[in-house]
Amino acid sequence: MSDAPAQMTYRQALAQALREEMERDESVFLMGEDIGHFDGAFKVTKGMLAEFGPTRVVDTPITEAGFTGLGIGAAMAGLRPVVEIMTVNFALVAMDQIVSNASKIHYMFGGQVPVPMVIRMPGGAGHQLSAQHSHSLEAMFTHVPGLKVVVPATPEDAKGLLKTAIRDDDPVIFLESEGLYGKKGPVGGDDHLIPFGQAVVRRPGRDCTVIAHSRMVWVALAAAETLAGQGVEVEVIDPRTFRPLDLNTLADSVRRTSRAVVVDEGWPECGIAAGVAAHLYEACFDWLDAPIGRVNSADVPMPYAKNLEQAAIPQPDDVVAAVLATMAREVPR
Amino acid sequence: MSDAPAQMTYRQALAQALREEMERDESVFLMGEDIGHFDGAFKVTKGMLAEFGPTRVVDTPITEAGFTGLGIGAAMAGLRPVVEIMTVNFALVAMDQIVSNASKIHYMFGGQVPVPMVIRMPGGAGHQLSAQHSHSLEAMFTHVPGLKVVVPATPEDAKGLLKTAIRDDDPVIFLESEGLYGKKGPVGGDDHLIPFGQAVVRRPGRDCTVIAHSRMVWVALAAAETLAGQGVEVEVIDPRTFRPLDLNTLADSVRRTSRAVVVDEGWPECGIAAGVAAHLYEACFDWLDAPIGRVNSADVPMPYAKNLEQAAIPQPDDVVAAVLATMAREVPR
Amino acid sequence: MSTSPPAGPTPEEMRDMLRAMTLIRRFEERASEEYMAGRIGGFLHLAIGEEAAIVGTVSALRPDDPLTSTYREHGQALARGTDPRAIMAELLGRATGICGGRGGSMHLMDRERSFYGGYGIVGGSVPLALGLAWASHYRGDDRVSVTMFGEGAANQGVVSECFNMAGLWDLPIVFLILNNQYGMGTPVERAAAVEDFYPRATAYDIESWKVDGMDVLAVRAAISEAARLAREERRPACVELLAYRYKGHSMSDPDTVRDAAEKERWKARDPLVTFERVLLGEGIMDASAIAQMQAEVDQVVDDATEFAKGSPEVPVDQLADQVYAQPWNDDPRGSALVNP
Amino acid sequence: MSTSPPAGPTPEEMRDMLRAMTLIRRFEERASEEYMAGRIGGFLHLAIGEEAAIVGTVSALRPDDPLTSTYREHGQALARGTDPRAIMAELLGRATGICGGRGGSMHLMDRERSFYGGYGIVGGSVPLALGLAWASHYRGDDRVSVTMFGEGAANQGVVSECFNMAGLWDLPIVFLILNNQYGMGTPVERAAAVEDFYPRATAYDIESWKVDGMDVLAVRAAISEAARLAREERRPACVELLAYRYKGHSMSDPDTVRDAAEKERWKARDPLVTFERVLLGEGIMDASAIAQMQAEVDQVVDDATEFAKGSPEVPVDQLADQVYAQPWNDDPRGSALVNP
Ligand SMILES: Cc1ncc(C[n+]2csc(CCOP(=O)(O)OP(=O)(O)O)c2C)c(N)n1
Ligand SMILES: Cc1ncc(C[n+]2csc(CCOP(=O)(O)OP(=O)(O)O)c2C)c(N)n1
Ligand SMILES: [Mg+2]
Ligand SMILES: [Mg+2]
Repeated sequence: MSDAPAQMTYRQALAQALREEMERDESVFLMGEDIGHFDGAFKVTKGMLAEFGPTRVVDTPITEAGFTGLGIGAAMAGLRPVVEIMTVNFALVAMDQIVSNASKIHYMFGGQVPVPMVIRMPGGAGHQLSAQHSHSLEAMFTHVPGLKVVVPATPEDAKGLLKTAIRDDDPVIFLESEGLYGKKGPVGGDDHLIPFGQAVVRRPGRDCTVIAHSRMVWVALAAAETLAGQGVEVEVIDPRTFRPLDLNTLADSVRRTSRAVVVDEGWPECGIAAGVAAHLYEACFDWLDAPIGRVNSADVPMPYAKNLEQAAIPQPDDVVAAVLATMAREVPR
Repeated sequence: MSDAPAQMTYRQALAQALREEMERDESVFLMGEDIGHFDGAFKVTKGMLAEFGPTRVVDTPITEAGFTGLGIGAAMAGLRPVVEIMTVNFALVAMDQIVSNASKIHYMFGGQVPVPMVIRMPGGAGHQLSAQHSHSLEAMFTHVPGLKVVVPATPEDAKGLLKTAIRDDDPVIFLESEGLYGKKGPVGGDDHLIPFGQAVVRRPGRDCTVIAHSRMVWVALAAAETLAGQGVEVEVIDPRTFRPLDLNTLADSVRRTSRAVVVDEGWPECGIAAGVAAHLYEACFDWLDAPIGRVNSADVPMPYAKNLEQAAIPQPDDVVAAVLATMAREVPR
Repeated sequence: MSTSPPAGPTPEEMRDMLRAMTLIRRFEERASEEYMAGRIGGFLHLAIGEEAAIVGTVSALRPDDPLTSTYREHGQALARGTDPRAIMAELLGRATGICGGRGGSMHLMDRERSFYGGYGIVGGSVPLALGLAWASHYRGDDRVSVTMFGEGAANQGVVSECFNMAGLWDLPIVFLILNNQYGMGTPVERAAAVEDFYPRATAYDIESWKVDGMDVLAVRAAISEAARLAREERRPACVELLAYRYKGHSMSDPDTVRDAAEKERWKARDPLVTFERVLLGEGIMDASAIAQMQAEVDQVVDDATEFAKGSPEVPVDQLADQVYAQPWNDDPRGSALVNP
Repeated sequence: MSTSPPAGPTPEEMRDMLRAMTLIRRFEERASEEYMAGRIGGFLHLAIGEEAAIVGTVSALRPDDPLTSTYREHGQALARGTDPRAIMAELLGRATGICGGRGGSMHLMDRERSFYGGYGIVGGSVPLALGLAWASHYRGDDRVSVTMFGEGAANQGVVSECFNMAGLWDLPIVFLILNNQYGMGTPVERAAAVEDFYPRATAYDIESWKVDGMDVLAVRAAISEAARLAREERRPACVELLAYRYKGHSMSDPDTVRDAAEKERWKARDPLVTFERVLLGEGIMDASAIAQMQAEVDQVVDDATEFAKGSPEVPVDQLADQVYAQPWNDDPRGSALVNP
């Protein structure tokens, strides 16, 4: 059984990807607030300062715009920076660097210089962190051509996608979930890379396709379990990356099930669920028996109180309800 | 004919709204780069410094995050700032102030303090300003609860909606179009206010509903003219505000025409067209005879060369093609 | 034009100051227990060790001077006189909280007392304070806006932008850099090119200086002078307070980075103990008066905690209330979108 | 470790410098005509009047020192030796442009010559230059990153953030504040609390000083020293160049805000005329040599313009090429999404 994949947490899987890629390629370095001496706000980079030294594991001042821009410049010079923004909430301070520089430099200068960098940042709600610390900004990044957007849900994907991200020649927005760092699962070895743009079926089913990413995969799987008890078999698909988006896999499933629900922890307006749904309606119009359900966080700034927060973010019951609403629809055929 | 509405440009209409509201309410002031001595980058505030003095027409340093935040603080103190960000492109530098502060303060502090401010900014492409100066960021702002988002297409709306925005107690993102400042049309008087959340039918038609805002209204109307020549009568509807969104008016039309196309100068992924379409699919699923067409700018950073730029942004022909594609669809009924 | 309180406090003011410092300390100790018991969620940032900086500042201001802070702001609210019940209830996410349970520990606000809030984005609150100062400038009133932020926040670019605008327009603002020598686990020397922060403001022609932030009287004197400059000379000022937080960055920080000897050195300068000694030495309070005051404070904290625990949760159907101050179509929920 | 060029240029270098300045001037005059003729679109920002600042800087650097600029950057590319044909073709949006017609006037880049681009967001390019300096620091090479930006940009917070990181980590970077006294229509005194900008860098322990930006030799000497500090002592430096642009902010600015007498005063110090006088006075060039050089330059500009006009447009089917360096599924278009 020596070649069985190791069991580890999402956090450990990320750490392993960072370590392996840093060992493999001297041009890879880490930069961010409190990632060195403090071991990282979420301890992903624990011990790495001692292993790799202060030039490759760099504690920064609290200046996200500045050091994100620094990372872009370093990438233009041929290094492979992995910039950690402590949480995605603070990316708002660096939005101009990400949108005006990172995403555009390769195209705008006629392909002269690639920007091979990764911006890692956890997001999501659920820990009563209130309005300013609970963002899921997938939609804002997915909106922007020139970025790649990666949203791992499992330890295996965390590792495999992060390794791919680090080797990728484009700026990659790598969105982790605060709620998943402790999640355990099997993880492949050194050569475990997951290509971008390959959705994965997390649970097969015939009645309705449920599309979910990051922490919402687990919410969707819980809902699927409940639904199975009621005789409804949903197919849960995780796109894993939004740029690129593996629409084929999603659409194939929807054409089989004729029904779909998209679950997304972000806000509803111009969100990920709306964006994915728009593609699916176009790709599967003649197959759909009901409008695509959207399960999003409530259209409010995230409140602090636990009961309000739980009501605001997607729960398994919300997914169950959305699937059942979709199923309840009369089929005109 | 003395009570016929005056003819004026979109620029003049905006200026009139600012003047009238400043005369009406001493708590209204203007702040932004080069709006005073330089008369504004687009000359909207021409002459106002002399009229209202340097405390009410304030030239700022080039520090959008700082003075947008200043505006939010001033609004918390009960003033009514109208902050001009020279173009929407520079709002990326102030994104944190807009998303983390302006949109959240009222809710997060339990309703203690409203933030009655307007952030005016023009956007859009078409003048060969290249990748960093051609954004249409409607979707990013519409994504965020707590903001109101206003997108005037005509001089009349520019005035009526800006007056409403200034009197509104919430933070209003007021998105002008660089391509419309010279556009002329009739404009109402001092008491001309247009409420938020009221879409307007720009051209009635029975065959397909075309939803367009800001400069795209004119693109859609040009397309409608062409289509009429081919016997296709489209109904052009302008939502005028995306937060709030007058979905009723949009959906009523789509239920009549059974077909829809959304035209939006922004990018396609998680964009305005996707967001509006998602609502319409849900509201009109049983009425739709074809998937909703989306006409967006190309999914690329905006190129400089004129031919590339024109190919990248929505043209009347693109709208015509999208409508015809929608019409060509076989109706299974 | 009314002036700032004079630098030298009266005996009564000194008693009030010690009481406020004690209240902050005891309140936060209790909050820490409530957090450990799982009744407070999210982040809980304690200002224990920084009571002199907070109380010295607030006592130097007029009650109507707008004040803003960071997420480490229970003390500011308490010092401004916000009911401890409403604060503890907010920490417990109850309907009776000062922000109706929406904000939590990081986002207290008490507008009636001109406390304009605690904010979570490092550096992000400073321009708001500039706007509050702008409003005074605009209206010609004589309030002074005071904004407290950390030395870590001082590195954020937006703070420099505010220095520039304050200096350019002579706004009545006091920038208060509470230099507790760490931003999370990062000591000043690993985050800043120069370990003194006040000279940054000097580069924008702002009167700036550094003060011992563990000494409440020194803080009060410095902020009084800074507020006087802003109020009477209509010029911005910047004060750097050197202080130390005794606990980890937040409750979730085990605080293993900082050196034990360093901590002991600073604890030996405990601002409460130091100030108690002053009051005792000057005969303003005797030991039993202090003990009685402490007992009263404990009583207040007990009461606040009981009140909070006994308070109702926020009704879930109010989730979407107050997103907007002016909801669309008179929709009481304040929702921005109506489905047909 | 190779060193920076010495401060005192040789006669040949001086001739090259005058030629470069003349080329910038004549090239931009021609660009202005092409803009008026409608062949150049978008914004066109001319650096006429700032040639000494540009050429003095570039001549003080090694060709492999990374350089970044703002949208006002034709001169930097020309001074670095980019083919004027490729620049003019870029301005005309042609396929033969240095950026394939994608960037236009504001976004020239010539990576082969270590010119890392012109950027349109005020202040936004400065952290990129810091990253280029970081790369030298990281690799231990001896390049110096130089970033030129306006005094208006110096107010953007991100610039202060970069000062701090450069000072903190001792990065080999030269911050070059090209103070032409206006940001669009706003003079320094209405945008900055203090009219000198270099002291801001001093507050971060960066060696900083101010120099006459109209005198190409003074600029060269200052940047040589700054580059030496960065290259040999591995310390950042900041130089403020006082200069003046003779034209409006961009071609669309009628330049009515600035005082005519002020403009005349600065035009009397025309950097080309001044430097020609130096060369004549020192006998390095005589009048006919200068005239011949100017004729050659005109020839180069003519040729570049003809080349650009004769160049093909970018094929529209290449619109989506190169959005990504590593397109998905080997899709040559670089599109991120594939429809089923
Ligand atoms: C923009 C931003 N970046 C990072 C964080 C995470 N963070 C919260 S507090 C903190 C340290 C702040 O240090 P300092 O300003 O010195 O204040 P202190 O906590 O010491 O009172 C950090 C990095 C944040 N909240 N906002
Ligand atoms: C963030 C941002 N805000 C505003 C602008 C619009 N703008 C372009 S150039 C400019 C003036 C810049 O002045 P300065 O930095 O002194 O450079 P100069 O143009 O004088 O060379 C302004 C306001 C911009 N491009 N980016
Ligand atoms: Mg600190
Ligand atoms: Mg300038």
